[in-house]
This record gives sequence, structure tokens and C-alpha cells, in this order.
Amino acid sequence: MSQRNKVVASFAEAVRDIPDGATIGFGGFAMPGTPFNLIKALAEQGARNLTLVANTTGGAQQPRMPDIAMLVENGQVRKVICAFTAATRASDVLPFTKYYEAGEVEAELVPQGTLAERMRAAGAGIPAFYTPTAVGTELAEGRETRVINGREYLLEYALPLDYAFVRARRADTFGNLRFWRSQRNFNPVMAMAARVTIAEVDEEILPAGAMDPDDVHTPGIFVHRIVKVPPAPDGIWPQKRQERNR
Amino acid sequence: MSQRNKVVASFAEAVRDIPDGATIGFGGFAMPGTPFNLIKALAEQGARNLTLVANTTGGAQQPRMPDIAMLVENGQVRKVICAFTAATRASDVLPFTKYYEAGEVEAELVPQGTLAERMRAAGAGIPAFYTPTAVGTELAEGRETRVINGREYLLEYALPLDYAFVRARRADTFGNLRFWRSQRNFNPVMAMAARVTIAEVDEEILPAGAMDPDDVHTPGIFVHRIVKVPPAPDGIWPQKRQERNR
Amino acid sequence: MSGTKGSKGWNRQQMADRIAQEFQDGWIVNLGVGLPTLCSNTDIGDREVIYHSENGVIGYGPIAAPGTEDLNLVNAGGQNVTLKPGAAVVHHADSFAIIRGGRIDATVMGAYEVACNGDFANWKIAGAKGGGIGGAMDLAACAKRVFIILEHTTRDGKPRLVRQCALPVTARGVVTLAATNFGLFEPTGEAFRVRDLAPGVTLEEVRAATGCPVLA
Amino acid sequence: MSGTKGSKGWNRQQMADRIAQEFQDGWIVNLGVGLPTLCSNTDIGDREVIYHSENGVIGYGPIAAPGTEDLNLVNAGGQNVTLKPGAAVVHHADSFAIIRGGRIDATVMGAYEVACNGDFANWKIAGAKGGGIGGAMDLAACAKRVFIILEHTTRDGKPRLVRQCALPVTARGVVTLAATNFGLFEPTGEAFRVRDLAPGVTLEEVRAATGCPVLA
Repeated sequence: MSQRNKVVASFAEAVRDIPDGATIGFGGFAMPGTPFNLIKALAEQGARNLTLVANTTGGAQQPRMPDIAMLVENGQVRKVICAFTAATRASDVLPFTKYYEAGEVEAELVPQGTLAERMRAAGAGIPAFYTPTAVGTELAEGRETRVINGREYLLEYALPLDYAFVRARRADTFGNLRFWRSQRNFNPVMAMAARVTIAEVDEEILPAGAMDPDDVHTPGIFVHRIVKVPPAPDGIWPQKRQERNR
Repeated sequence: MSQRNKVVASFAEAVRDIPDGATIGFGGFAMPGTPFNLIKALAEQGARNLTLVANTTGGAQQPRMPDIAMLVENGQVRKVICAFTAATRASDVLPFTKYYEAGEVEAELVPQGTLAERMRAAGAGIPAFYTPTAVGTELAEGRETRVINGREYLLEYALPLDYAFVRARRADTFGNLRFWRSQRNFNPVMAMAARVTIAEVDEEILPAGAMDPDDVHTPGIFVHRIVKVPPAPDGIWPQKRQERNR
Repeated sequence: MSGTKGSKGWNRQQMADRIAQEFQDGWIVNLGVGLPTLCSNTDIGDREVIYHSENGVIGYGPIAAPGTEDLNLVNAGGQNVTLKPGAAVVHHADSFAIIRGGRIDATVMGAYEVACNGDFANWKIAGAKGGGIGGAMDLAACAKRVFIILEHTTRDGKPRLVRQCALPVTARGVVTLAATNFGLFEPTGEAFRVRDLAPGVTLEEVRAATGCPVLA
Repeated sequence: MSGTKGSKGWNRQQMADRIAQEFQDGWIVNLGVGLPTLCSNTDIGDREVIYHSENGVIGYGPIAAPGTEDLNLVNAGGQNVTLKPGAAVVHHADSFAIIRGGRIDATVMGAYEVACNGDFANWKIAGAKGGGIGGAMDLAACAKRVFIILEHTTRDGKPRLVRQCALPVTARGVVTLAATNFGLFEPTGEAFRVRDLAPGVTLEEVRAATGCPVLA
């Protein structure tokens, strides 16, 4: 894979080789940093039997943007690994729930910090680690724990990805990325965990050398394909949503 | 501890409360990012029975700068935890070696990546993790290993610090730090691992808000005291050394 | 976490206000989605608190005024917030390093139930398949103090302050204080101790509406 | 790792050149202190290699010209280097995440001994108390390929290519290729296979100076 110029002309081209059965991680927390355009392209590409890793399956908010649940609705997903697999209020309905309750898709529920750390561990060559999170809960039932310095910890395993979809504000042709504000969220750890990282980028792609080496958030060696997001309506951008105040 | 203004007037004041028996980590890899001024202040302050964590004990190069070995020579050190505890060429002599061979100081030799990760783990609330590094070597003898997905890994524990000494290029009064080029090295992970982080800073301290939130390398919540390094000769700055080409 | 209109004692903002009064100068505080967010409206004088959001925002300020929103800047609830001077942004693994590493002085969360042994439950609705954990289990296990805000009873009058959680717990033995519309309560193991009663609420009313002993 | 002046076969730069010829376009390569550094002098045509240094510098270039040094920018050997367009800097834990995570296509290191079973030793001098591991154990255990550059024999003529390491090993079974002044050798388990002989060096000379079988 060339390190020289990773710019790809279209989202369709960027996701074309994703095979059935792949494990794909998605950056994003609420709207910021969510790779809407790549999700849409994956829906159009049609790969099936996928395992998807993301904070949430999405779809709780209006306007609805491309989300993991749409890929589930599309019949492409075998399993999701998320920090939210159901709503926490009876009055909320997640689009994912219908498919999950019908047994049409599997789900693994993981605390958000454990999810981020499992991805970071995969990227860092750490196959397993201990965490205090979820000890004493339903999630720890039947699983291996260990007492270290008098406290009980749960053993968690790295979660490597075949592909990561990320969204960044800025990129250079070498793949160095910068994120804007809370757009960063899961994106850098998804990129670390993946064999192939595909980035959709808000701004025009810069030539290599235009980004100061101290300003890079995700080094280009973690990024393999870059697509500039075109202006709306061709490209999908975060939109204002109704303010909710629960 | 106030989060408002962490600026301290002198290195002496910044290290005054360090008690005998403390565990202190030092940023720095070769000259960049080494907190020379804080090391010197600690030598003058005189705390004893210390455990010191750093990449190396130093002193192999000329001109000699304040280093860990000086604190050993000063009789302040019980133990060092480093990636280098002896030279790798018979012709090199480390100042530390004499004291180590005489049994006047203990040493724990840790691979550099494991050292960085143990510090990062301490900062991240991960009490232990597995790594492939050092498996099958003298360092793994008698220690716990585990086979995960067919490969053998060594169990390593977090290494928390009481204090971290770091050197940065830029800081604001809230303690947000930026490093310049390879000045970064161990500094961010030392700051993460420590209860109290003391930073010596090259540039004039900025008011909070003058650093863009996306440009911060180490968030101020990890930094407790900041001292501006005065111009030489009052302050100690990296110096050119003879180029060695081994 | 339903509305409190017409219910006895403190309203939603007052419950949040009471918790916010516990915040000390220099604390790093994580506010969960919903009711806890209201803590950032409370006037706590010249005490300075740094708000941390699980998505990596350290030092955020009030909700952005309409028309000034940065759509790429949200708090844990997805609301567009502002940044205070000195703010910094980190990625998710670093954000939870901050949480797991014990840097959060207090976390404030909603819950379905709090038990007097310090357990609480807030991620799984009875009978649901799956749940919504988000950052709650990390925060609950690792923050120095866990503050809970919840209605004292369910809509049909069942106690939410109980001897033992019926729902799957988020963490065990971690709750520092729970604020309800009836007052502020401290789990002591076998009971809740009253730290404050809301105006017009009596100890007897609290005891009648609580699923375990209540100490004055 | 002593000087090769007057010794038979390749000189120091030629040993490094032979290893550098293995580098493929787009590789991420970590060069150890000393001899391996010379690989960055080698002309490998239009192949582009990204040099990674354990202190977190990704994409460094040649040593800085005298007078232009940035004293806060060094490679693993502490030499003041330059940066290429597209360079990035990360901290130490992230730098070793890159190493441990398997992103390094090749690491080049010096050594005291290399065994035909792929073990090698480079961190502890015989009889020494302590040693200098640096990043060697992480790189050796985790890089996709481990290339070693060393003199074929010690100053007093003892083989450095051996059946089994006498010194404490850095990692087991990991060496891809070893370049010495005599040529380029591949450990095969029970022997070293000759991949290249330096000009003027015969297979017989290699066999006489090697501590285990050598295959043509």
C-alpha cells in the first residue's frame, strides 16, 4: 500500500473491497465524528454477515442520519458490539431493538470505556488487560476476574478490527488526521485497532508537509484511504437536531 | 489544589514538599524533554530513599547534564526503574554502574515499551496487562505468562508515581501542555501516572484560553505545578553535544 | 427520571442544585445525561469546577446559545455545548483513562434504583433485551464520588431507594449520595441517612416511601 | 559493533546497504542505534520508506546539517535529525503501541550474537550487572521482520553466528536476516543459509568463522 497518496475519489471506491464477514469499527459519538458517508456507501455496497463496533446503533434522534441500525435493517449485520444496545427509557425506541428482540442480529454490550480500551489494546499489541469496570455486575457473570492489590478486576480482551471508518476535519495526502473538538472521540482508537482505516474528511486534503508534525492527532501510518466529503447534498454533514432535554 | 493558576515561582518551591521515600518519574529521551532544572532542584532539596523511574540513568554523554545518576551519587536513591541500567558497549562507562555494582542502589530493568505502557496503565486505571515483549528472555524468568490466541504473553503491572517531572515547550496557567518534536517522548505518560506532576516550561506561561483545546498534548488536569525555565545560565537548556557515531 | 410536575418536595432543578452544592473548588466533575446536566446551571459561588464529558471534552461550559452551536462539539447527552478557557480535547481511550485512572472527583448520574448498600441500577429496563451502559459503569466504578439524582418513587409509587436493587446493577457499593425530590440521602449499608429534607417533606413521609430503614 | 577497518568483506556501510536493499516501498522501518543508522544513507531508488524512531518520531529524514540542528529533535541514538513532509510526533506509549501493534515492517538492530534458531542477543554484556534494553525487546518481539547487522566474528575471532546464544537473548526465533561483513545470512533453524556473499569471501571462510552449519 503506497504511503504517498491515499486519496480515493469516491466513498464507493473506498469501501469496494470490504468482504462479507468483515469486522468494522465506526468512530463517532452523537453526530460529531460519525462517518455518515462511509456508512451510506457500505449500505450501497452490500457486504453481509458483518460485525460492527460502535458506541451505539443509532437512530434515536431526528433527523435520522446513516447509522449502524440502517445496516442491520439492510440485512448486512451478524453482530454489533456497542455500549448501547437498547434504550434506557421505556419511552425511547431504538430502530435496532426490533431486530435484536427478533433474534435477527446478535449484540455484545460493552461499557464505553472498556470498548475504547479494547480497541486501543488491539492497536497497541496488548492482547488483554484488567479493568475495575463492570465488576460485580451482570456483565461479569461467569467471566475471569483477578484480585490485584486488594481490588477485584475483570479480564478484557483486545478487539481488533479489519476496517475502521472515521471522520476527521483535516487530512494530508499521507493520511495524517486532525479532528475538530468532540469529533475526535472514538476515531483515533478505531484507526489504531484496524488493519485498514478509511477516513472521510471535511476539508480539502492537504499536501504532505502542510500539517505540523506536532499537530497531528492520528498519524498517517494508521490511515489507508481518504475521501473528501463533498458539499451537501452530495455529501452528508452533521445537522442540527431538536434539542432534547431529558 | 487550585485549577486556576498552577504557576510556581521557583524550582526549589516546586519540589519542596517531596518526602523521603517518594516514587518519582522523569520525562526525557536523550536531551529533549528532560526536566534538567527539576532534577537539579531535587538534588539541592535532598529527599532520600527515592525510587526513580526514567528511560536511563544518564551520564553517558558530554556535556553532562543533571541526570538520575547524579541523584544516585548524591545518596538520595534507593532504586531506579529504567530501560538502561548498564552500557551496551564494554567501552562505555555509565556513572550509575559503580554504585549499582557496589550494591548501593537497586535497579529494575524494564523494556522501554513496557516501561511506557506500565506508566500509561497506571494513569488509565489498568492495574495489569499482557505483552509479548520479553517473553522467553531472562526478564521473564519465574514470572507469570499466559497463552492468548496461541501466543505467549507476559503479565506486567501498572507503575504509579507519586510525582512526575516533565519538560514542555508551552503551558497555560491551567496546566495544559504542548511539547516540541521529540521533547514529547515519555512526558505525557509520566504526567498521566503521577499524583502530582511538576512541569518546567521553555516559553512564557500563557493565560488559560490561549491554547486551542485541540492543540493540547497533555491536559491540565494531569499537571499541578508549572515553572518557567529562566534564560541560561540561571536555567538549564539542552546543549549541543559531540556527535557520536557508534 | 420522569418529570416532577406536581410531585412533592424539590423539583428537578432543585435536586440538581442540592447535589451541585457538594462540589468543591477545583473538582473535576462528570455530569451524566438528563437530570445531572442541570447541575451546571447551579450557582456555586466562586468555586470553580471543571466539567469532563466522556467523549473527551475537558472544561466545557454552558449549552451553546441558539445560532452559535458548533455541531462538532457535544456533551455526553449530545447537546451542543461551549468551551471554557483552559479546555482541552482528548480521544475516547484517553477520556476513559481519566475516568478509570481516578481523576474524576465526582460523577452525577440518573438511576432507576439506589440501594442502601451503595449499589445502584441505571442501565437496563426490566424485561429489556440489551441495555444502555454508555460510560456509566466506568464512571461508577472509578470516580471518587458517585452522586445519584432520581425521583424518590416510581410513577406508581414504588420506592426507588431500596434495600437491594431488583434491576441489574451498574456498580456495587459506590453511591456517595442520592438526591431525590424528598431530600438528600446517604447510603450507610443497612439504611439511608437523611442529610437534607426538601421543604414540606417529613421524615415519616420519607420512611413510608423508602424500601429500607431511613435514619434521621 | 566494533569498526571494520581492515576486516574482510563488506565495510560498515556496505552491510547496512545490503539490509536496506530489502526494504520495500511503503515500509515503516525502525533503525536501531549505531550500525543500523547507516541504512538511511543507502540509495534504494524510488522506494519510499518511513523511518520510525522509538521516541515517537514518525517520518524522520537525514541527520541535521551542522548549524541547523533542532536540539529537541533526536532519533533513537540521540542524533539531531530532520523531518520529512508528512512526519508526525507521538508520545512514548503511542510510539510503542505502533511497535507492539505490529505496524513496523522491519526493524534493524545491532547484536552480539545471532543463533540459527532465530534467537539473538544484544542487551547484556557478559558478566555485566544490568543491561541496556531500550526498545530492543519490544521491537524484536513485535516487528514483522528483524534484521541484524553485526561483524561476523568478535575481535578475537570467535563466531557471532552461532547455534545457540551464550548471552541472554533479546527475543527468541525472530531474526529474519543477519548481515555481516561476510555476507547476508538467513537463520533456518539448524543452520544459516547464505543469501549473499561479500566480494572476495568464500563459503569455506564463512563456514570456518561460523558456530553452526552454513548452507549454500
